[in-house]
Amino acid sequence: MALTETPMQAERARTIYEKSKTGRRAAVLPEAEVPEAPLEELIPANLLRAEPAALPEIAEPEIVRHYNKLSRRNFDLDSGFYPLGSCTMKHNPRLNERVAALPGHARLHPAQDPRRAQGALELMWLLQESLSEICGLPHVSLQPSAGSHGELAGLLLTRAYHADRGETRTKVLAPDTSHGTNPASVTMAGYEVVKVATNERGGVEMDDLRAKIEEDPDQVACLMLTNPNTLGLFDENIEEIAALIHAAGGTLYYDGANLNAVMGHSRPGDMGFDIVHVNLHKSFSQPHGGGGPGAGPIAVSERIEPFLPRPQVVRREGDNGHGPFFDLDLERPKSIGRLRGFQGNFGVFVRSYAYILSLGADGLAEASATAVLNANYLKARLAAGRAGQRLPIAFDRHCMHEFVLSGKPMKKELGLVTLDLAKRLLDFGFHPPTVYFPLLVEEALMVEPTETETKESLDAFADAVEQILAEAESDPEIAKSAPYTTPVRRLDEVKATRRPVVRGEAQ
Amino acid sequence: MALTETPMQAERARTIYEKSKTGRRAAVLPEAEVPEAPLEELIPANLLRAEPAALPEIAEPEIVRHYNKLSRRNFDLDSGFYPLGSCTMKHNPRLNERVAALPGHARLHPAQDPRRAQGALELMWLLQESLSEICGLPHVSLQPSAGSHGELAGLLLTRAYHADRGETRTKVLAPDTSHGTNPASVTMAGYEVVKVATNERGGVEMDDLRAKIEEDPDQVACLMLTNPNTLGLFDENIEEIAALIHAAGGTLYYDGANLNAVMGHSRPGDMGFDIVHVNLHKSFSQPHGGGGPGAGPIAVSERIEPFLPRPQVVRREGDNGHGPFFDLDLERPKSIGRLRGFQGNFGVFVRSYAYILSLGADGLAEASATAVLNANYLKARLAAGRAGQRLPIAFDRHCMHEFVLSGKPMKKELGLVTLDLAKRLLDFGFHPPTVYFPLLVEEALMVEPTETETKESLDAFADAVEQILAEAESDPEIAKSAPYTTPVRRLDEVKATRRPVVRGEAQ
Amino acid sequence: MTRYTSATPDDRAEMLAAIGVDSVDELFEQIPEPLRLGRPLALPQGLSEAEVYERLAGLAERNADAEEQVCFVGAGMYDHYVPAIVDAITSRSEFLTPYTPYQPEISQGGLQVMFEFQTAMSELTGLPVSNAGLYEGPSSVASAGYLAMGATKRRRFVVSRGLHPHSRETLATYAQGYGAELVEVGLDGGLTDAAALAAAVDAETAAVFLQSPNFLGAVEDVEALGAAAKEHGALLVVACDPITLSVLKPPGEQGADIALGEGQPLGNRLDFGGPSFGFFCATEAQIRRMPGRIAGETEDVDGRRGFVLALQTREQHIRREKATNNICTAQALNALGAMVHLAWLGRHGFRELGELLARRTAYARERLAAVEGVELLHGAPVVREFAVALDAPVEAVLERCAERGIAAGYPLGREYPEHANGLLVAITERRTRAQIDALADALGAAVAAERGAFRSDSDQKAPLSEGAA
Amino acid sequence: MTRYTSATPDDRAEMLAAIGVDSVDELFEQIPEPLRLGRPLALPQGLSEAEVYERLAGLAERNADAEEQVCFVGAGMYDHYVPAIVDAITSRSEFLTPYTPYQPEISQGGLQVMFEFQTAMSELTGLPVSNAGLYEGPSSVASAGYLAMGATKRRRFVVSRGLHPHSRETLATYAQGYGAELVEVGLDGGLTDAAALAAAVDAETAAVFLQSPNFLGAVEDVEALGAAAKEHGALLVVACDPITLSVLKPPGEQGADIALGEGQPLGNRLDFGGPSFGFFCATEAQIRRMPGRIAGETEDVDGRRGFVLALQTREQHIRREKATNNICTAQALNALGAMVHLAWLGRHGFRELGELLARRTAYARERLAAVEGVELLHGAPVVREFAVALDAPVEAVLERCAERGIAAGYPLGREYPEHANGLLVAITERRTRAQIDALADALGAAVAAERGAFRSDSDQKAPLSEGAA
Ligand SMILES: Cc1ncc(COP(=O)(O)O)c(C=O)c1O
Ligand SMILES: Cc1ncc(COP(=O)(O)O)c(C=O)c1O
Repeated sequence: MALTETPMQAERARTIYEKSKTGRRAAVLPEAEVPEAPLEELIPANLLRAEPAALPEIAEPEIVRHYNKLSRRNFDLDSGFYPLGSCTMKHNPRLNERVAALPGHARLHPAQDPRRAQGALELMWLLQESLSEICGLPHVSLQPSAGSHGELAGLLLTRAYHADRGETRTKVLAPDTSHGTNPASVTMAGYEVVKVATNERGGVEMDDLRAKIEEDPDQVACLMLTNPNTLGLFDENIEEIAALIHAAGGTLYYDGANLNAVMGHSRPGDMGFDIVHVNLHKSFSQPHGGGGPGAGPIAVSERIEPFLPRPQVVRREGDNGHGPFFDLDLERPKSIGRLRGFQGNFGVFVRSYAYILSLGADGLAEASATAVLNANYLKARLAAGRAGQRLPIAFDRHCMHEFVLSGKPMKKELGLVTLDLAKRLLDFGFHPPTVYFPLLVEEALMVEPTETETKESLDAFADAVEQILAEAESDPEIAKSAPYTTPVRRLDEVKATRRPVVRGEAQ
Repeated sequence: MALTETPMQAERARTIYEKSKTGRRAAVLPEAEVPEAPLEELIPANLLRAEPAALPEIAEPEIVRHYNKLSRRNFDLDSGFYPLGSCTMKHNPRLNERVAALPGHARLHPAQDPRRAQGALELMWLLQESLSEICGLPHVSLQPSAGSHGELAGLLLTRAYHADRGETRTKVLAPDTSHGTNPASVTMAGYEVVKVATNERGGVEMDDLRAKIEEDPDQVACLMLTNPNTLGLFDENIEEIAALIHAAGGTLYYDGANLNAVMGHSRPGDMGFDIVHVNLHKSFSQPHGGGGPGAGPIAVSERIEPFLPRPQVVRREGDNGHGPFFDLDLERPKSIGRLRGFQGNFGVFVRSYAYILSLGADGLAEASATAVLNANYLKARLAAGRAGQRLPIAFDRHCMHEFVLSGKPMKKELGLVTLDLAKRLLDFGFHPPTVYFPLLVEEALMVEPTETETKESLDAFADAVEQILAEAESDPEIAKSAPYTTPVRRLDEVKATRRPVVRGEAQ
Repeated sequence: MTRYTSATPDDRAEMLAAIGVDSVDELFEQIPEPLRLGRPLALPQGLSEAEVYERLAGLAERNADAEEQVCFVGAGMYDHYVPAIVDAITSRSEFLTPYTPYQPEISQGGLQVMFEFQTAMSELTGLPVSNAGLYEGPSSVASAGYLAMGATKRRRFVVSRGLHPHSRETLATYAQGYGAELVEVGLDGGLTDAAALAAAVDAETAAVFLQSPNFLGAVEDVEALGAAAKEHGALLVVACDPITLSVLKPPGEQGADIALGEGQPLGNRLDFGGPSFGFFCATEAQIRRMPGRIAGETEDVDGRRGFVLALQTREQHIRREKATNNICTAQALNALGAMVHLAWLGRHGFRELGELLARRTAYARERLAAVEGVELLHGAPVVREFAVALDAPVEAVLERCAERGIAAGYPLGREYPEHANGLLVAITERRTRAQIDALADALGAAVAAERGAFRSDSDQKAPLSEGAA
Repeated sequence: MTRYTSATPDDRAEMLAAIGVDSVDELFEQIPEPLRLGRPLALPQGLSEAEVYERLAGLAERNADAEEQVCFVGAGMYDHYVPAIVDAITSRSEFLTPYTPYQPEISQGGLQVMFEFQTAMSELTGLPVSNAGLYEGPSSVASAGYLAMGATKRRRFVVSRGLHPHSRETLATYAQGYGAELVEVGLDGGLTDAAALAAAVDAETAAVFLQSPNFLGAVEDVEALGAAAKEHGALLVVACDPITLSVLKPPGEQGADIALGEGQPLGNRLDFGGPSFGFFCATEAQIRRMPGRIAGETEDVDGRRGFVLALQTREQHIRREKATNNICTAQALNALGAMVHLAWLGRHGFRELGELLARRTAYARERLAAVEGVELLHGAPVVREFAVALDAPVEAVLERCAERGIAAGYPLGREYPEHANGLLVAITERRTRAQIDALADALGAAVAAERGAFRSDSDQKAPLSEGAA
């Protein structure tokens, strides 16, 4: 054992199964209180499991230790700066966790009669109204479970909309900067993706767009855009783009992953979008949970509304002196139908609604303004140092809430790829930016600081990048072998895919 | 920066004040809703503060980060084995936290009318009854806030008891192995401490005890004992000791810090003790909180009962068909009075009562049995290795729930003091045992594994001690300069006391 | 600077200077002027934390939750006791706040949890490959459809009417997109009609979808029903309630190619329906067609064991339009809750739980069947949920029970018009014998009262006694 | 192996073999046979987690808490809003479960929190030295008495009747032990009688104990009252409500030698009275006589800044019978809650909170004074609590208000018989104007009803109208 190997590095990872020992247990169950018939008398033996499922046998103290220790092998938002581009790693208010945990929310059965779930339905309705105002579109469905689910919903809505008009369209346009979920959703929704090029200002290449539309306007079902896009740039031609798509009869879909740039400043509905998804786990502070849960509500224009998923939360005016009644509308004859069970990720709605109540109109606008300020400042700070040469900005203009650097010169001049820089940042206590996305930018490094970071954090990050580049000028091996201080060091990802081991031994 | 210096080591500790920046804030307060008169119109200016108190100015995300990062600079029970002798670092069930947080407990005002706090008073009464049965003494007051507070209460009760009989006694006997709070409480209660020697079996030296009593039996107010004592040994002469003290007219006080050894196996009341304190934060699983909160209820015999602190929770039989009524008895004419505000550390009572309900009669007995088994096993494991020679057991017989080793040979033969061993254990990911207590044992190392540890943890600890001793045989400097991997390394404690800096800069 | 932000006026000034602009507004000038909102959002101003709490607590109070009512409602989500350690662990920031583990060196905690979860779900279902979780149950069914189409190049699904109505409807929704046809096979005596199923499966069938226990609580003979799928080379997809896998034969041992389901009963609260998670297990043959994240084991440069996201070449961020699914953000935290719950239950506790449920359910079923005006809707074997038919309008009976503090069950009529008077009753370990007895009493009283009401009101209401099995 | 333990039969066998005994019973043989219990404890058998939860939740339901009632009760503990981050931070195992930080290298988190807490309390009280916290308020007062005796070698305490009754009683309890005499000085117009105080202090006086705001809510002129103490070389001990230090002059600037108090209003829930913490600050002169833990700054061998327990030579574990206090386990977690709350409030928020309270309290006081049958008990300045006198029996009025969901205040009669009809009303930021108005209405209605009841029942009840100020 090297003196400096930390206890965490020294301890070989063991699964909870590997800590199991026959005869141990945590749970104690209540007494049956009823006749204890052999199971075979209740269920035919051929349908029964022969052996108890192999689950760990372990007492509660060791379960807690196991997961607490695992938790310390994670970097998280509360560990430090987490400028993961496109992910909007903003502060997660604990107030939201508190209100989501109230038994009136947390122990409410989803099939509760609406008369006994008025609080929950009103909350959903209020959230719908708020998102409608923020997006500038009149109708909202909260049902989709994440952004990608919203995208699928949007494409199914597009299909239903066209079908209702007797049209069948086959193509969905998306820029080459689009997020992977966009083309994946397109295929899943039964469409074909048509890639649109990016112009020298980082926006949609209008000629290419026109060309792609003109190829066969009747086949254009939809254009999916992120705006600001994944380069962090607002597409200045958005009005013209909308006009072109609408003229062709397509819908315009807004991937709301970047909504955090424009809340209270500009609204997708006003830009001409027909369908918008909102990632509540990005702009509206639902914690990311290490990969979910999230929610991806969609806001739509009037013409799309008839097709919204079932059920829809509605507010019915109360008659003779009664207050309004909130209900689940299950009819909706033109609806595309359900996208999932019950009403959606309600717990996420509680958190996001609490967030909107906390910030209010001004707070939301200020959040976006500060996100944009922080991003531009960090961009300027980096540009002023070594990164200006080694890691230049991909499209050099003011960005919105994030920006993309290219590690191409760094690779060429120092032999360091973007991944090396990312790994070395770990030793400095930072989460690296998103790497190698968008695909358009060579050796991309996508930086999104969010509004909840301090100037000090931005400065410290810029200083770390500076230091790593300086260090690499004298000894590039340091970064190439980084990280050194993490619980494990660089991992063999290829092996994990070539010969996948995707489950462990169960005792 | 050395490549292996962890981010935590590299980051200089900064207080939250040092992260403050003028103009930042977290809290937003509600609107006043009432006339906003200048403060001077409400309170005379000479009684007002001139400047706002210098508190940090910092936004919520950074507060959360600050304390989350600080938390990671703590080792805790869920980080690993924590065999801190005399402290009973047993598992803290999270169920107890859950029930303590129920609004009916957590937001109950202490001055609530007993008619509207029946649940809380019944819970306290049930806990009193449970502790009474466990201690073998008929009456319980939950009021003391910790063990030391219970000790003080016990001594004040002793004083009141004697005063009631027209006696004034001045001396309290305590063995030289006693915990520091015992003599400190004695002085605070206005008595003088008389130290009693320890015999070769680790118990009270009977001749010395007799001599100390016979010196002036009328002055003997009390004997304070821990049983099993701080050597982890049960005093086999306890019946005779009790007889001697009672014959002299003194009370016998039981320091219940070690109750975890005997729950359901032996009861202080049956041993002859008059007054017992129970550390709910030891035997009854209240988390230690980094130094509290705890609670130190006392159980007493009939003759001590009239003097118990005010208020006392009582159960009054309901008349004409009503159920029982639980009340706070404020009268108690012979009571020593209050020891604190309101009714005691109620939140702690909830947790401990939940613990007692969870384990039940058998569970408590089994907890003690396993604590004793674990301690004896670890003792045997250590004795079988290098520790057998270098760190021999101080009194070589079966122990109860803990045992004390002496580092005297280790110091002599390897030049390693107990502190060095303790610090080197940190690099292995263990919390060290209690060091240099009890004072009687040279270079003492006091090990209490508790019942909630696995055999694997005990083995790993024994292996680590073995490895450290082996390593020291070849290079004692390694341990002497340990630890290496902790957020800070060995700290200068002398400086902190010589030139105390006990507060930081506030902006 | 308002809530959760830190930029003071001084900070702002310094930052603007570094950027080289005079105001933040300048940065927003890239947005064409007509598209700038130019007014505040029509939303209220922000509230203090205490006010937000009161507001939300006020809404929560207007819901009748399972802390307040005795809850016999199931239908896919169940009022199990979630052990306190689940909350303690899932609320740790280190699990709560990170993103999907794209940087494995600092995400070993989350990755190892995924690996453990996969192991556990694989054990439960008896299938070798599990992913790290999908959104929830019904959309997992739809994802299985997408997989089956990719695997078989066929476009026809044969679906049991015992599959959760939400799953059937979700599958139909997705099918509009990826273009598949659904054929439904009815139930008979509470169980999938085997003959009809066999007749419906053909060489164009991509997959057969079963659920066991099915929506009416009945345990299906998956192996027997699945034979038709095997015969025609269709995939056998089995939806299941993970809690019942404590006692039931794992689908993997009954010929299932895919076993999936709603994960809520494992360590997740009801939350009015979400967030929870879907689990998704399959045979080795499908490993490169799986949807969602999968953690895999590997080593670091020093030979330390570690975990990474494996088989990413299936996923949208690498494969884009050729991805096996579009999912990105899933439900990692919910899967963690499940894993902690399963570890807490452990090998024996999990089994005992299943046995407890089966016994209490048998008791409840017998107890309710003995009530005047209540009959069993089917007699098929059940584990933890069963269906009865009432001799009175269900909604009215439910209302009467609710007035006694009991949520008596899930009314079947809307989704199964053939069981207009059907009621689905679910049991968890929280439902004591005394509560079951109280349910029987409440149901009996309510049915009797409604029959009385019906008699005195018979020209206005429809007859009630059709359809009991 | 039952709850929370791990030793399996195999483990046991191996362990017993290593120890060299045949059974665990053998290890218990060191307990003389007659002292072994030999029967199970007369306690129920253990329950499952869900059952314990139900049991405790059932008890909790029988309490009327401040979530259910609108709470105007104070008297030392207040229904403030505890921000969610306090729970999030204090529930982290790393703060929740460790022992007192005896190993500083792995306890820097807890130690730095103590250091920050000391800094904050020092700022609030205007005194340079703070400890890391004591049990709670009243016992801190008693500890100040012990300190004062040690510092002055005198044994006489002069105590204002404005000091919390619990503090006075606790001081008296402790004084029986360490042998001190208490002299009480009365109130006049809600404030400590300055002349009586001056007369009571003499050369034998170890300390003068004041509270500001005092128990009746009145802000004392500490500086003026303290002159007598200074004159005779007695220590001036001032108890205070930390929240009011947001607007009131710090005791340290008013001549206090010791400022202390109940910490609950800072980041701690009501918890039916505990656990909370006591704070304790003093002048430099008393630093080596302080009770409790004190964290101090230092460096590690590499020059890194760090924190340790300083001045341990005061403490019981080092100094034993010569220790300055007997305290060991204190209330570290509660002090952490306070520190997080204070950081959250911050310099400006804390001030604003005080102003908000003063204004709402002024409004409430005026509003109540305008109610028929309600008079102010005193007219002295107040911050967040004030006293009124009712023209009706207080207990009956409180009962009527409780029936309307309002806990109207703390009845003074038991502890201040001279104010048999007195009621103490407390305001926090949670008490809205609407709630204050509702209180005024409820009080008005209750007093009116009781007067009616009294008139029709006058031969059985005592007259009511004495004692209003
Ligand atoms: C630009 C963009 N679009 C879509 C998505 C997909 O959103 P989700 O993860 O919620 O499915 C993401 C998330 O990473 C994104 O960054
Ligand atoms: C033997 C012994 N007695 C008394 C005490 C004091 O208990 P407390 O810390 O609860 O005041 C302790 C605590 O460390 C102890 O170990």
